[in-house]
Amino acid sequence: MSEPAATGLSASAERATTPAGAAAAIVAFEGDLDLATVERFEEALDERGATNLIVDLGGVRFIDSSGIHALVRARAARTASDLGTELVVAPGSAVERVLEMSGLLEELGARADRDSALAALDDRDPPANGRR
Amino acid sequence: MSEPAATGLSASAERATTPAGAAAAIVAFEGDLDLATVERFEEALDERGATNLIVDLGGVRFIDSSGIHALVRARAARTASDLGTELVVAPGSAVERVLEMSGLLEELGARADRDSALAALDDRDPPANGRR
Amino acid sequence: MTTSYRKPAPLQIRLDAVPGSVPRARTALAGYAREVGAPADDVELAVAEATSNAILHAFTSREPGNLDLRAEIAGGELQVTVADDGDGMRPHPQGGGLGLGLALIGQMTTSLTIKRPAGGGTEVRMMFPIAEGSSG
Amino acid sequence: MTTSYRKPAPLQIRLDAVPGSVPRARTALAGYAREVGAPADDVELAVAEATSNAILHAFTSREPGNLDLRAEIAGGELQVTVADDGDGMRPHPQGGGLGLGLALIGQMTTSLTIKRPAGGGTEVRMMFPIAEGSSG
Ligand SMILES: Nc1ncnc2c1ncn2[C@@H]1O[C@H](COP(=O)(O)OP(=O)(O)O)[C@@H](O)[C@H]1O
Ligand SMILES: Nc1ncnc2c1ncn2[C@@H]1O[C@H](COP(=O)(O)OP(=O)(O)O)[C@@H](O)[C@H]1O
Repeated sequence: MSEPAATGLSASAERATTPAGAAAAIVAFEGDLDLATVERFEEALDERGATNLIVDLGGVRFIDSSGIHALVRARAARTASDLGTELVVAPGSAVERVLEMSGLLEELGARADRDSALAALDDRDPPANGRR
Repeated sequence: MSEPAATGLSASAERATTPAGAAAAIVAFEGDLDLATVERFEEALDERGATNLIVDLGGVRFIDSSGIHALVRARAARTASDLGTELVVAPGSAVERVLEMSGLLEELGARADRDSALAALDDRDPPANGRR
Repeated sequence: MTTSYRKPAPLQIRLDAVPGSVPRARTALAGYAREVGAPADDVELAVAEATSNAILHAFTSREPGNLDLRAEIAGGELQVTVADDGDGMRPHPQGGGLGLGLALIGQMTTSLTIKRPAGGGTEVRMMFPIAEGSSG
Repeated sequence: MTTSYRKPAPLQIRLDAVPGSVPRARTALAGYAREVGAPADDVELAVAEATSNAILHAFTSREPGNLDLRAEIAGGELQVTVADDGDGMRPHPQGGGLGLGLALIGQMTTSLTIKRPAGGGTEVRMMFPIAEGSSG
Protein backbone atom coordinates (compact mmCIF):
# COMPACT_ATOMS: atom_id res chain seq x y z
CA MET A 1 0.00 0.00 0.00
CA SER A 2 1.25 3.52 -0.70
CA GLU A 3 1.98 5.95 2.15
CA PRO A 4 -1.16 7.28 3.80
CA ALA A 5 -1.92 10.71 2.34
CA ALA A 6 -2.33 13.61 4.75
CA THR A 7 -5.93 14.73 4.57
CA GLY A 8 -7.75 17.72 5.99
CA LEU A 9 -8.90 21.14 4.91
CA SER A 10 -7.60 24.58 5.77
CA ALA A 11 -9.16 27.94 4.95
CA SER A 12 -7.56 31.36 4.67
CA ALA A 13 -9.28 34.71 4.18
CA GLU A 14 -8.16 37.65 2.08
CA ARG A 15 -9.63 40.91 0.82
CA ALA A 16 -9.65 42.13 -2.74
CA THR A 17 -11.25 44.79 -4.91
CA THR A 18 -13.24 44.18 -8.07
CA PRO A 19 -12.33 46.02 -11.30
CA ALA A 20 -15.30 48.32 -10.62
CA GLY A 21 -13.96 49.09 -7.15
CA ALA A 22 -16.24 46.97 -4.95
CA ALA A 23 -14.88 45.13 -1.93
CA ALA A 24 -14.76 41.35 -2.09
CA ALA A 25 -13.82 38.69 0.44
CA ILE A 26 -11.83 35.70 -0.75
CA VAL A 27 -11.83 32.43 1.17
CA ALA A 28 -9.20 30.09 -0.20
CA PHE A 29 -9.26 26.40 0.69
CA GLU A 30 -6.46 23.88 0.67
CA GLY A 31 -6.72 20.15 1.11
CA ASP A 32 -9.59 17.70 0.86
CA LEU A 33 -13.29 18.48 0.91
CA ASP A 34 -15.30 15.44 2.01
CA LEU A 35 -17.66 14.36 4.80
CA ALA A 36 -14.80 14.68 7.32
CA THR A 37 -14.12 18.35 6.48
CA VAL A 38 -17.44 19.67 5.19
CA GLU A 39 -18.31 21.30 8.54
CA ARG A 40 -15.07 23.25 8.53
CA PHE A 41 -15.86 24.32 4.95
CA GLU A 42 -19.33 25.54 5.89
CA GLU A 43 -18.08 27.38 8.96
CA ALA A 44 -15.42 29.18 6.93
CA LEU A 45 -18.10 30.35 4.48
CA ASP A 46 -20.64 31.23 7.15
CA GLU A 47 -18.29 33.69 8.77
CA ARG A 48 -18.14 35.71 5.57
CA GLY A 49 -21.32 37.79 5.50
CA ALA A 50 -19.62 39.70 2.69
CA THR A 51 -21.69 41.17 -0.13
CA ASN A 52 -19.13 39.78 -2.56
CA LEU A 53 -17.43 36.47 -1.91
CA ILE A 54 -14.98 34.38 -3.88
CA VAL A 55 -14.67 30.73 -2.90
CA ASP A 56 -11.27 29.69 -4.17
CA LEU A 57 -10.95 25.92 -4.55
CA GLY A 58 -7.65 26.24 -6.43
CA GLY A 59 -5.83 24.43 -3.62
CA VAL A 60 -8.36 21.65 -3.17
CA ARG A 61 -7.03 18.23 -4.12
CA PHE A 62 -10.16 16.14 -3.54
CA ILE A 63 -13.89 16.86 -3.55
CA ASP A 64 -16.87 14.50 -3.42
CA SER A 65 -20.64 14.91 -3.31
CA SER A 66 -20.53 16.01 0.34
CA GLY A 67 -18.42 18.98 -0.73
CA ILE A 68 -20.55 19.62 -3.79
CA HIS A 69 -23.75 19.61 -1.73
CA ALA A 70 -22.18 22.13 0.65
CA LEU A 71 -21.12 24.36 -2.26
CA VAL A 72 -24.57 24.24 -3.84
CA ARG A 73 -26.28 24.98 -0.51
CA ALA A 74 -23.94 27.86 0.38
CA ARG A 75 -24.35 29.42 -3.03
CA ALA A 76 -28.15 29.08 -2.95
CA ALA A 77 -28.35 30.64 0.52
CA ARG A 78 -26.16 33.59 -0.50
CA THR A 79 -28.05 34.10 -3.77
CA ALA A 80 -31.35 34.11 -1.83
CA SER A 81 -29.91 36.90 0.34
CA ASP A 82 -28.80 38.75 -2.80
CA LEU A 83 -25.12 38.24 -2.01
CA GLY A 84 -22.65 37.66 -4.85
CA THR A 85 -20.66 34.44 -4.94
CA GLU A 86 -18.06 33.31 -7.43
CA LEU A 87 -16.13 30.08 -7.52
CA VAL A 88 -12.51 29.56 -8.59
CA VAL A 89 -11.60 26.10 -9.87
CA ALA A 90 -8.25 25.31 -11.46
CA PRO A 91 -8.65 24.24 -15.10
CA GLY A 92 -7.77 20.58 -15.52
CA SER A 93 -7.92 19.91 -11.78
CA ALA A 94 -9.62 17.02 -10.01
CA VAL A 95 -12.21 19.47 -8.67
CA GLU A 96 -13.09 20.57 -12.19
CA ARG A 97 -13.41 16.95 -13.28
CA VAL A 98 -15.75 16.01 -10.42
CA LEU A 99 -17.95 19.09 -10.93
CA GLU A 100 -18.09 18.23 -14.62
CA MET A 101 -19.03 14.59 -13.91
CA SER A 102 -21.69 15.84 -11.50
CA GLY A 103 -23.25 18.02 -14.18
CA LEU A 104 -22.78 21.18 -12.11
CA LEU A 105 -19.70 22.86 -13.59
CA GLU A 106 -21.72 25.29 -15.71
CA GLU A 107 -24.43 25.90 -13.15
CA LEU A 108 -21.83 26.77 -10.52
CA GLY A 109 -20.14 29.07 -13.03
CA ALA A 110 -16.58 28.07 -12.10
CA ARG A 111 -13.90 30.67 -12.98
CA ALA A 112 -10.33 29.80 -13.90
CA ASP A 113 -8.69 32.36 -11.58
CA ARG A 114 -9.37 35.13 -9.09
CA ASP A 115 -9.24 37.94 -11.64
CA SER A 116 -12.03 36.39 -13.71
CA ALA A 117 -13.99 35.80 -10.51
CA LEU A 118 -13.56 39.43 -9.43
CA ALA A 119 -14.70 40.66 -12.84
CA ALA A 120 -17.69 38.31 -12.71
CA LEU A 121 -18.77 39.81 -9.38
CA ASP A 122 -19.08 43.19 -11.10
CA ASP A 123 -21.24 41.67 -13.82
CA ARG A 124 -23.75 40.26 -11.40
CA ASP A 125 -25.97 43.19 -10.59
CA PRO A 126 -26.31 45.69 -13.48
CA PRO A 127 -28.54 48.31 -11.77
CA ALA A 128 -26.21 48.68 -8.77
CA ASN A 129 -22.96 49.26 -10.61
CA GLY A 130 -24.02 50.38 -14.05
CA ARG A 131 -22.24 47.57 -15.95
CA ARG A 132 -23.82 44.81 -17.91
CA MET B 1 -49.32 -13.28 -18.71
CA SER B 2 -52.27 -11.78 -16.86
CA GLU B 3 -54.70 -9.42 -18.58
CA PRO B 4 -53.25 -5.96 -19.23
CA ALA B 5 -54.49 -3.63 -16.50
CA ALA B 6 -56.25 -0.45 -17.56
CA THR B 7 -54.05 2.46 -16.54
CA GLY B 8 -54.60 6.19 -16.49
CA LEU B 9 -55.60 8.92 -14.08
CA SER B 10 -58.81 10.88 -13.75
CA ALA B 11 -59.47 13.90 -11.54
CA SER B 12 -62.74 15.25 -10.21
CA ALA B 13 -63.33 18.48 -8.28
CA GLU B 14 -65.71 19.10 -5.42
CA ARG B 15 -66.34 21.82 -2.83
CA ALA B 16 -66.60 21.33 0.90
CA THR B 17 -66.63 23.36 4.10
CA THR B 18 -64.27 22.94 7.03
CA PRO B 19 -65.66 22.49 10.57
CA ALA B 20 -64.78 26.15 11.20
CA GLY B 21 -66.76 27.18 8.12
CA ALA B 22 -63.98 27.88 5.61
CA ALA B 23 -64.36 26.91 1.97
CA ALA B 24 -62.16 24.09 0.68
CA ALA B 25 -61.65 22.60 -2.77
CA ILE B 26 -61.28 18.84 -3.06
CA VAL B 27 -59.56 17.26 -6.04
CA ALA B 28 -60.05 13.51 -6.01
CA PHE B 29 -57.92 11.28 -8.20
CA GLU B 30 -58.62 7.83 -9.48
CA GLY B 31 -56.25 5.49 -11.25
CA ASP B 32 -52.46 5.38 -11.56
CA LEU B 33 -50.02 8.18 -10.83
CA ASP B 34 -46.74 7.63 -12.69
CA LEU B 35 -44.61 9.33 -15.36
CA ALA B 36 -47.39 8.79 -17.92
CA THR B 37 -50.01 10.67 -15.88
CA VAL B 38 -48.03 13.09 -13.77
CA GLU B 39 -48.73 16.03 -16.10
CA ARG B 40 -52.46 15.47 -15.78
CA PHE B 41 -52.02 15.35 -12.02
CA GLU B 42 -50.12 18.64 -11.96
CA GLU B 43 -52.63 20.35 -14.26
CA ALA B 44 -55.53 19.28 -12.06
CA LEU B 45 -53.81 20.79 -9.03
CA ASP B 46 -52.68 23.94 -10.82
CA GLU B 47 -56.21 24.88 -11.69
CA ARG B 48 -57.11 25.04 -8.02
CA GLY B 49 -55.85 28.38 -6.76
CA ALA B 50 -57.99 27.66 -3.71
CA THR B 51 -56.84 28.88 -0.28
CA ASN B 52 -57.72 25.44 1.08
CA LEU B 53 -57.16 22.31 -0.97
CA ILE B 54 -57.59 18.64 -0.27
CA VAL B 55 -55.77 16.23 -2.57
CA ASP B 56 -57.67 12.98 -2.24
CA LEU B 57 -55.61 9.98 -3.35
CA GLY B 58 -58.16 7.53 -1.93
CA GLY B 59 -58.89 6.22 -5.43
CA VAL B 60 -55.27 5.94 -6.55
CA ARG B 61 -54.16 2.36 -7.13
CA PHE B 62 -50.51 2.98 -8.02
CA ILE B 63 -47.99 5.71 -7.25
CA ASP B 64 -44.24 5.87 -7.86
CA SER B 65 -41.52 8.47 -7.33
CA SER B 66 -42.75 10.55 -10.29
CA GLY B 67 -46.05 10.99 -8.46
CA ILE B 68 -44.35 11.56 -5.13
CA HIS B 69 -42.09 14.24 -6.60
CA ALA B 70 -45.15 15.99 -8.05
CA LEU B 71 -46.94 15.83 -4.68
CA VAL B 72 -43.93 17.23 -2.83
CA ARG B 73 -43.47 20.02 -5.39
CA ALA B 74 -47.15 20.99 -5.43
CA ARG B 75 -47.30 21.06 -1.67
CA ALA B 76 -44.12 23.13 -1.37
CA ALA B 77 -45.36 25.66 -3.94
CA ARG B 78 -48.72 26.03 -2.18
CA THR B 79 -47.11 26.33 1.25
CA ALA B 80 -44.77 29.03 -0.09
CA SER B 81 -47.88 30.95 -1.24
CA ASP B 82 -49.44 30.42 2.22
CA LEU B 83 -52.14 28.14 0.79
CA GLY B 84 -53.38 25.20 2.84
CA THR B 85 -53.02 21.68 1.47
CA GLU B 86 -54.03 18.39 2.99
CA LEU B 87 -53.61 14.90 1.62
CA VAL B 88 -56.02 11.99 1.93
CA VAL B 89 -54.51 8.51 1.70
CA ALA B 90 -56.49 5.36 2.41
CA PRO B 91 -55.04 3.48 5.40
CA GLY B 92 -53.50 0.20 4.33
CA SER B 93 -53.46 1.21 0.65
CA ALA B 94 -50.60 0.85 -1.82
CA VAL B 95 -50.22 4.63 -1.81
CA GLU B 96 -49.72 4.63 1.95
CA ARG B 97 -47.16 1.84 1.64
CA VAL B 98 -45.13 3.65 -1.03
CA LEU B 99 -45.17 6.96 0.88
CA GLU B 100 -44.04 5.06 3.97
CA MET B 101 -41.23 3.30 2.07
CA SER B 102 -40.19 6.69 0.68
CA GLY B 103 -39.90 8.15 4.17
CA LEU B 104 -42.43 10.88 3.39
CA LEU B 105 -45.68 9.67 4.97
CA GLU B 106 -45.26 11.82 8.09
CA GLU B 107 -43.82 14.82 6.31
CA LEU B 108 -46.75 14.87 3.88
CA GLY B 109 -49.12 14.53 6.83
CA ALA B 110 -51.46 12.06 5.12
CA ARG B 111 -55.02 11.97 6.55
CA ALA B 112 -57.18 8.87 6.60
CA ASP B 113 -60.33 10.55 5.24
CA ARG B 114 -61.76 13.86 4.06
CA ASP B 115 -63.23 14.81 7.44
CA SER B 116 -59.82 14.59 9.12
CA ALA B 117 -58.33 16.55 6.23
CA LEU B 118 -60.99 19.29 6.52
CA ALA B 119 -60.38 19.56 10.26
CA ALA B 120 -56.62 19.73 9.66
CA LEU B 121 -57.12 22.68 7.30
CA ASP B 122 -58.69 24.62 10.20
CA ASP B 123 -55.72 23.81 12.41
CA ARG B 124 -53.22 25.22 10.00
CA ASP B 125 -53.34 28.95 10.64
CA PRO B 126 -54.19 29.82 14.26
CA PRO B 127 -54.35 33.64 14.02
CA ALA B 128 -56.80 33.58 11.08
CA ASN B 129 -59.42 31.28 12.56
CA GLY B 130 -58.84 31.40 16.29
CA ARG B 131 -58.19 27.67 16.70
CA ARG B 132 -54.95 25.97 17.68
CA MET C 1 -52.48 -17.44 -8.35
CA THR C 2 -51.40 -19.72 -11.19
CA THR C 3 -49.75 -22.97 -10.14
CA SER C 4 -47.44 -24.26 -12.84
CA TYR C 5 -44.99 -27.15 -12.79
CA ARG C 6 -42.58 -25.89 -15.40
CA LYS C 7 -40.17 -23.02 -15.22
CA PRO C 8 -42.05 -20.23 -17.02
CA ALA C 9 -40.58 -18.91 -20.26
CA PRO C 10 -38.68 -15.64 -19.99
CA LEU C 11 -40.64 -12.49 -20.83
CA GLN C 12 -39.04 -10.05 -23.23
CA ILE C 13 -40.46 -6.67 -24.25
CA ARG C 14 -39.10 -3.76 -26.27
CA LEU C 15 -40.70 -0.35 -25.76
CA ASP C 16 -39.98 3.22 -26.82
CA ALA C 17 -38.31 5.26 -24.09
CA VAL C 18 -41.33 7.55 -23.66
CA PRO C 19 -43.57 8.17 -20.63
CA GLY C 20 -46.44 6.13 -22.08
CA SER C 21 -44.25 3.03 -21.85
CA VAL C 22 -44.10 3.11 -18.04
CA PRO C 23 -47.60 1.68 -17.41
CA ARG C 24 -47.08 -0.93 -20.11
CA ALA C 25 -43.77 -2.03 -18.64
CA ARG C 26 -44.87 -2.18 -15.02
CA THR C 27 -48.17 -3.96 -15.62
CA ALA C 28 -46.54 -6.57 -17.85
CA LEU C 29 -43.77 -7.27 -15.36
CA ALA C 30 -46.17 -7.28 -12.39
CA GLY C 31 -48.19 -9.91 -14.24
CA TYR C 32 -45.12 -12.07 -14.72
CA ALA C 33 -44.17 -11.63 -11.05
CA ARG C 34 -47.63 -12.75 -9.97
CA GLU C 35 -47.30 -15.82 -12.16
CA VAL C 36 -44.00 -16.90 -10.63
CA GLY C 37 -44.80 -16.02 -7.01
CA ALA C 38 -42.65 -12.90 -6.67
CA PRO C 39 -43.96 -9.76 -4.89
CA ALA C 40 -45.94 -8.16 -7.72
CA ASP C 41 -46.35 -4.75 -6.04
CA ASP C 42 -42.60 -4.45 -5.47
CA VAL C 43 -41.83 -5.55 -9.02
CA GLU C 44 -44.36 -3.09 -10.44
CA LEU C 45 -42.89 -0.18 -8.47
CA ALA C 46 -39.27 -1.12 -9.16
CA VAL C 47 -39.95 -1.45 -12.90
CA ALA C 48 -41.72 1.92 -12.90
CA GLU C 49 -38.67 3.51 -11.23
CA ALA C 50 -36.11 1.91 -13.54
CA THR C 51 -38.02 2.68 -16.74
CA SER C 52 -38.80 6.25 -15.60
CA ASN C 53 -35.11 6.83 -14.87
CA ALA C 54 -34.18 5.66 -18.35
CA ILE C 55 -36.88 7.79 -19.98
CA LEU C 56 -36.01 10.90 -17.98
CA HIS C 57 -32.23 10.67 -17.78
CA ALA C 58 -30.77 8.44 -20.50
CA PHE C 59 -31.67 10.49 -23.56
CA THR C 60 -30.94 14.07 -22.58
CA SER C 61 -28.68 14.61 -25.59
CA ARG C 62 -30.75 12.88 -28.28
CA GLU C 63 -34.05 11.39 -29.41
CA PRO C 64 -35.66 8.81 -27.12
CA GLY C 65 -34.36 5.31 -27.87
CA ASN C 66 -35.39 1.86 -26.73
CA LEU C 67 -36.18 0.17 -23.47
CA ASP C 68 -35.52 -3.55 -23.37
CA LEU C 69 -37.18 -5.41 -20.53
CA ARG C 70 -36.60 -8.98 -19.61
CA ALA C 71 -37.91 -11.17 -16.80
CA GLU C 72 -36.81 -14.70 -16.01
CA ILE C 73 -36.13 -17.07 -13.16
CA ALA C 74 -32.45 -17.18 -12.20
CA GLY C 75 -30.98 -18.84 -9.15
CA GLY C 76 -34.41 -19.37 -7.65
CA GLU C 77 -35.20 -15.66 -7.81
CA LEU C 78 -37.03 -13.41 -10.26
CA GLN C 79 -34.50 -11.47 -12.31
CA VAL C 80 -35.79 -8.35 -14.05
CA THR C 81 -33.54 -6.42 -16.41
CA VAL C 82 -34.28 -2.92 -17.71
CA ALA C 83 -31.81 -1.81 -20.37
CA ASP C 84 -31.68 1.43 -22.32
CA ASP C 85 -29.48 2.49 -25.23
CA GLY C 86 -28.98 6.00 -23.86
CA ASP C 87 -26.06 8.11 -22.71
CA GLY C 88 -25.10 5.99 -19.71
CA MET C 89 -25.67 6.63 -16.05
CA ARG C 90 -24.54 9.97 -14.72
CA PRO C 91 -25.89 12.57 -12.29
CA HIS C 92 -28.58 15.04 -13.40
CA PRO C 93 -28.83 17.27 -10.34
CA GLN C 94 -30.93 19.85 -12.21
CA GLY C 95 -33.71 17.27 -12.47
CA GLY C 96 -34.85 18.20 -8.97
CA GLY C 97 -35.04 14.54 -7.94
CA LEU C 98 -34.94 13.50 -4.32
CA GLY C 99 -32.82 10.43 -5.00
CA LEU C 100 -35.86 8.27 -4.35
CA GLY C 101 -35.78 5.93 -7.34
CA LEU C 102 -32.63 3.87 -6.85
CA ALA C 103 -33.05 3.83 -3.05
CA LEU C 104 -36.60 2.48 -3.46
CA ILE C 105 -35.38 -0.20 -5.84
CA GLY C 106 -32.55 -1.07 -3.43
CA GLN C 107 -35.09 -1.40 -0.63
CA MET C 108 -37.29 -3.87 -2.52
CA THR C 109 -34.69 -6.06 -4.20
CA THR C 110 -32.34 -8.67 -2.81
CA SER C 111 -29.79 -7.24 -5.21
CA LEU C 112 -29.63 -4.32 -7.66
CA THR C 113 -26.91 -4.17 -10.31
CA ILE C 114 -26.21 -1.23 -12.59
CA LYS C 115 -24.01 -2.04 -15.55
CA ARG C 116 -22.41 0.03 -18.21
CA PRO C 117 -22.54 -2.27 -21.27
CA ALA C 118 -19.63 -1.93 -23.71
CA GLY C 119 -22.08 -0.79 -26.40
CA GLY C 120 -23.33 2.14 -24.30
CA GLY C 121 -26.49 2.81 -22.35
CA THR C 122 -27.37 1.45 -18.92
CA GLU C 123 -28.53 -1.94 -17.77
CA VAL C 124 -30.34 -2.25 -14.45
CA ARG C 125 -30.74 -5.77 -13.09
CA MET C 126 -33.05 -6.37 -10.14
CA MET C 127 -33.49 -9.61 -8.17
CA PHE C 128 -36.69 -10.38 -6.26
CA PRO C 129 -37.40 -13.26 -3.89
CA ILE C 130 -39.82 -15.96 -4.96
CA ALA C 131 -42.14 -17.30 -2.27
CA GLU C 132 -41.54 -20.89 -1.12
CA GLY C 133 -43.66 -23.40 -3.00
CA SER C 134 -44.18 -21.10 -5.99
CA SER C 135 -43.52 -22.17 -9.54
CA GLY C 136 -40.11 -21.57 -11.07
CA MET D 1 3.66 2.78 -10.49
CA THR D 2 4.58 -0.53 -8.89
CA THR D 3 5.09 -3.41 -11.29
CA SER D 4 4.39 -6.72 -9.63
CA TYR D 5 4.20 -10.20 -11.07
CA ARG D 6 1.87 -11.78 -8.57
CA LYS D 7 -1.79 -11.13 -7.99
CA PRO D 8 -1.76 -8.72 -5.05
CA ALA D 9 -3.29 -9.89 -1.78
CA PRO D 10 -6.77 -8.60 -1.06
CA LEU D 11 -7.02 -5.53 1.14
CA GLN D 12 -9.42 -5.65 4.04
CA ILE D 13 -10.18 -2.79 6.44
CA ARG D 14 -12.73 -2.31 9.21
CA LEU D 15 -13.59 1.27 10.20
CA ASP D 16 -16.16 2.96 12.42
CA ALA D 17 -19.05 4.43 10.46
CA VAL D 18 -18.10 8.02 11.32
CA PRO D 19 -17.10 10.95 9.06
CA GLY D 20 -13.42 10.68 10.00
CA SER D 21 -13.31 7.26 8.35
CA VAL D 22 -13.98 8.65 4.86
CA PRO D 23 -10.44 9.96 4.22
CA ARG D 24 -8.91 6.79 5.66
CA ALA D 25 -11.08 4.59 3.45
CA ARG D 26 -10.60 6.50 0.23
CA THR D 27 -6.83 6.98 0.54
CA ALA D 28 -6.28 3.31 1.40
CA LEU D 29 -8.38 2.10 -1.53
CA ALA D 30 -6.87 4.64 -3.93
CA GLY D 31 -3.45 3.29 -2.95
CA TYR D 32 -4.53 -0.26 -3.72
CA ALA D 33 -6.02 0.87 -7.04
CA ARG D 34 -2.74 2.55 -8.00
CA GLU D 35 -0.89 -0.64 -7.17
CA VAL D 36 -3.05 -2.81 -9.42
CA GLY D 37 -3.41 -0.35 -12.31
CA ALA D 38 -7.02 0.70 -11.75
CA PRO D 39 -8.10 4.38 -12.03
CA ALA D 40 -7.13 5.63 -8.58
CA ASP D 41 -9.07 8.92 -8.79
CA ASP D 42 -12.28 7.10 -9.69
CA VAL D 43 -11.77 4.53 -6.95
CA GLU D 44 -11.06 7.26 -4.39
CA LEU D 45 -14.22 9.18 -5.31
CA ALA D 46 -16.43 6.09 -5.50
CA VAL D 47 -15.20 4.86 -2.10
CA ALA D 48 -15.83 8.31 -0.60
CA GLU D 49 -19.40 8.23 -1.96
CA ALA D 50 -20.17 4.71 -0.78
CA THR D 51 -18.70 5.20 2.70
CA SER D 52 -20.37 8.61 3.11
CA ASN D 53 -23.73 7.08 2.17
CA ALA D 54 -23.30 4.39 4.81
CA ILE D 55 -22.21 6.91 7.46
CA LEU D 56 -25.05 9.34 6.66
CA HIS D 57 -27.92 6.98 5.90
CA ALA D 58 -27.37 3.51 7.37
CA PHE D 59 -27.49 4.36 11.07
CA THR D 60 -30.35 6.81 11.41
CA SER D 61 -32.06 4.72 14.09
CA ARG D 62 -29.03 3.74 16.18
CA GLU D 63 -25.38 4.23 17.09
CA PRO D 64 -22.87 4.22 14.22
CA GLY D 65 -21.72 0.68 13.43
CA ASN D 66 -18.96 -0.73 11.23
CA LEU D 67 -17.76 -0.21 7.71
CA ASP D 68 -16.07 -3.21 6.13
CA LEU D 69 -14.03 -2.46 3.04
CA ARG D 70 -12.46 -5.00 0.80
CA ALA D 71 -10.49 -4.70 -2.43
CA GLU D 72 -9.35 -7.57 -4.61
CA ILE D 73 -8.84 -8.57 -8.20
CA ALA D 74 -11.82 -10.50 -9.60
CA GLY D 75 -12.38 -11.42 -13.22
CA GLY D 76 -9.55 -9.17 -14.35
CA GLU D 77 -11.12 -6.12 -12.71
CA LEU D 78 -10.70 -4.36 -9.39
CA GLN D 79 -13.58 -5.27 -7.12
CA VAL D 80 -14.20 -2.93 -4.18
CA THR D 81 -16.82 -3.81 -1.58
CA VAL D 82 -18.17 -1.38 1.02
CA ALA D 83 -20.43 -3.08 3.55
CA ASP D 84 -22.22 -1.60 6.54
CA ASP D 85 -24.21 -3.25 9.32
CA GLY D 86 -26.88 -0.55 9.31
CA ASP D 87 -30.62 -0.37 8.67
CA GLY D 88 -30.50 -1.33 4.99
CA MET D 89 -30.90 0.85 1.93
CA ARG D 90 -33.99 3.03 1.83
CA PRO D 91 -34.79 6.57 0.75
CA HIS D 92 -34.02 9.50 3.06
CA PRO D 93 -35.55 12.39 1.12
CA GLN D 94 -35.20 14.79 4.07
CA GLY D 95 -31.44 14.50 3.72
CA GLY D 96 -31.53 17.17 1.02
CA GLY D 97 -29.36 15.07 -1.28
CA LEU D 98 -29.26 15.65 -5.01
CA GLY D 99 -29.02 11.95 -5.81
CA LEU D 100 -25.40 12.49 -6.84
CA GLY D 101 -23.66 9.67 -5.00
CA LEU D 102 -24.98 6.52 -6.63
CA ALA D 103 -25.11 8.16 -10.06
CA LEU D 104 -21.44 9.18 -9.74
CA ILE D 105 -20.49 5.64 -8.71
CA GLY D 106 -22.52 4.25 -11.63
CA GLN D 107 -20.69 6.58 -13.99
CA MET D 108 -17.22 5.45 -12.91
CA THR D 109 -17.74 1.71 -12.49
CA THR D 110 -18.21 -1.02 -15.07
CA SER D 111 -20.77 -2.43 -12.66
CA LEU D 112 -22.32 -1.39 -9.34
CA THR D 113 -24.22 -3.90 -7.21
CA ILE D 114 -26.23 -3.10 -4.11
CA LYS D 115 -27.09 -6.11 -1.98
CA ARG D 116 -29.24 -6.58 1.05
CA PRO D 117 -27.37 -9.29 2.99
CA ALA D 118 -29.55 -11.70 4.97
CA GLY D 119 -27.96 -10.44 8.20
CA GLY D 120 -28.98 -6.83 7.54
CA GLY D 121 -27.13 -3.73 6.39
CA THR D 122 -26.09 -2.88 2.86
CA GLU D 123 -23.28 -4.16 0.68
CA VAL D 124 -22.12 -2.05 -2.26
CA ARG D 125 -19.87 -3.79 -4.76
CA MET D 126 -18.08 -1.72 -7.39
CA MET D 127 -16.04 -3.01 -10.34
CA PHE D 128 -13.29 -0.92 -11.97
CA PRO D 129 -11.31 -1.65 -15.11
CA ILE D 130 -7.62 -2.51 -14.83
CA ALA D 131 -5.34 -1.09 -17.49
CA GLU D 132 -3.84 -3.58 -19.94
CA GLY D 133 -0.41 -4.75 -18.88
CA SER D 134 -0.98 -3.99 -15.20
CA SER D 135 -0.41 -6.49 -12.45
CA GLY D 136 -3.28 -8.67 -11.25
N1 LIG E 1 -30.92 4.89 -17.09
C1 LIG E 1 -30.25 5.98 -16.68
N2 LIG E 1 -29.51 6.71 -17.56
C2 LIG E 1 -28.82 7.81 -17.16
N3 LIG E 1 -28.82 8.28 -15.88
C3 LIG E 1 -29.54 7.60 -14.95
C4 LIG E 1 -30.29 6.42 -15.30
N4 LIG E 1 -30.88 5.97 -14.17
C5 LIG E 1 -30.53 6.82 -13.17
N5 LIG E 1 -29.73 7.80 -13.63
C6 LIG E 1 -29.12 8.89 -12.81
O1 LIG E 1 -29.16 8.52 -11.45
C7 LIG E 1 -29.75 9.56 -10.67
C8 LIG E 1 -30.42 8.99 -9.43
O2 LIG E 1 -31.58 8.29 -9.79
P1 LIG E 1 -32.74 8.08 -8.73
O3 LIG E 1 -32.21 7.46 -7.49
O4 LIG E 1 -33.83 7.35 -9.39
O5 LIG E 1 -33.15 9.52 -8.27
P2 LIG E 1 -34.05 10.67 -8.91
O6 LIG E 1 -35.16 10.77 -7.92
O7 LIG E 1 -33.10 11.83 -8.89
O8 LIG E 1 -34.46 10.23 -10.28
C9 LIG E 1 -30.68 10.28 -11.63
O9 LIG E 1 -30.93 11.60 -11.21
C10 LIG E 1 -29.88 10.21 -12.93
O10 LIG E 1 -28.94 11.25 -13.00
N1 LIG F 1 -25.60 2.35 2.89
C1 LIG F 1 -26.83 2.88 2.85
N2 LIG F 1 -27.74 2.61 3.83
C2 LIG F 1 -28.99 3.15 3.79
N3 LIG F 1 -29.44 3.95 2.79
C3 LIG F 1 -28.59 4.25 1.78
C4 LIG F 1 -27.26 3.74 1.76
N4 LIG F 1 -26.67 4.20 0.62
C5 LIG F 1 -27.57 4.95 -0.01
N5 LIG F 1 -28.75 5.00 0.67
C6 LIG F 1 -29.97 5.72 0.25
O1 LIG F 1 -29.90 5.99 -1.14
C7 LIG F 1 -30.17 7.38 -1.38
C8 LIG F 1 -29.47 7.85 -2.65
O2 LIG F 1 -28.09 7.92 -2.44
P1 LIG F 1 -27.20 8.87 -3.33
O3 LIG F 1 -27.40 8.57 -4.76
O4 LIG F 1 -25.80 8.75 -2.85
O5 LIG F 1 -27.78 10.30 -3.12
P2 LIG F 1 -27.68 11.41 -2.01
O6 LIG F 1 -27.02 12.52 -2.73
O7 LIG F 1 -29.13 11.66 -1.70
O8 LIG F 1 -26.90 10.83 -0.86
C9 LIG F 1 -29.73 8.09 -0.11
O9 LIG F 1 -30.39 9.32 0.04
C10 LIG F 1 -30.15 7.05 0.94
O10 LIG F 1 -31.50 7.21 1.28
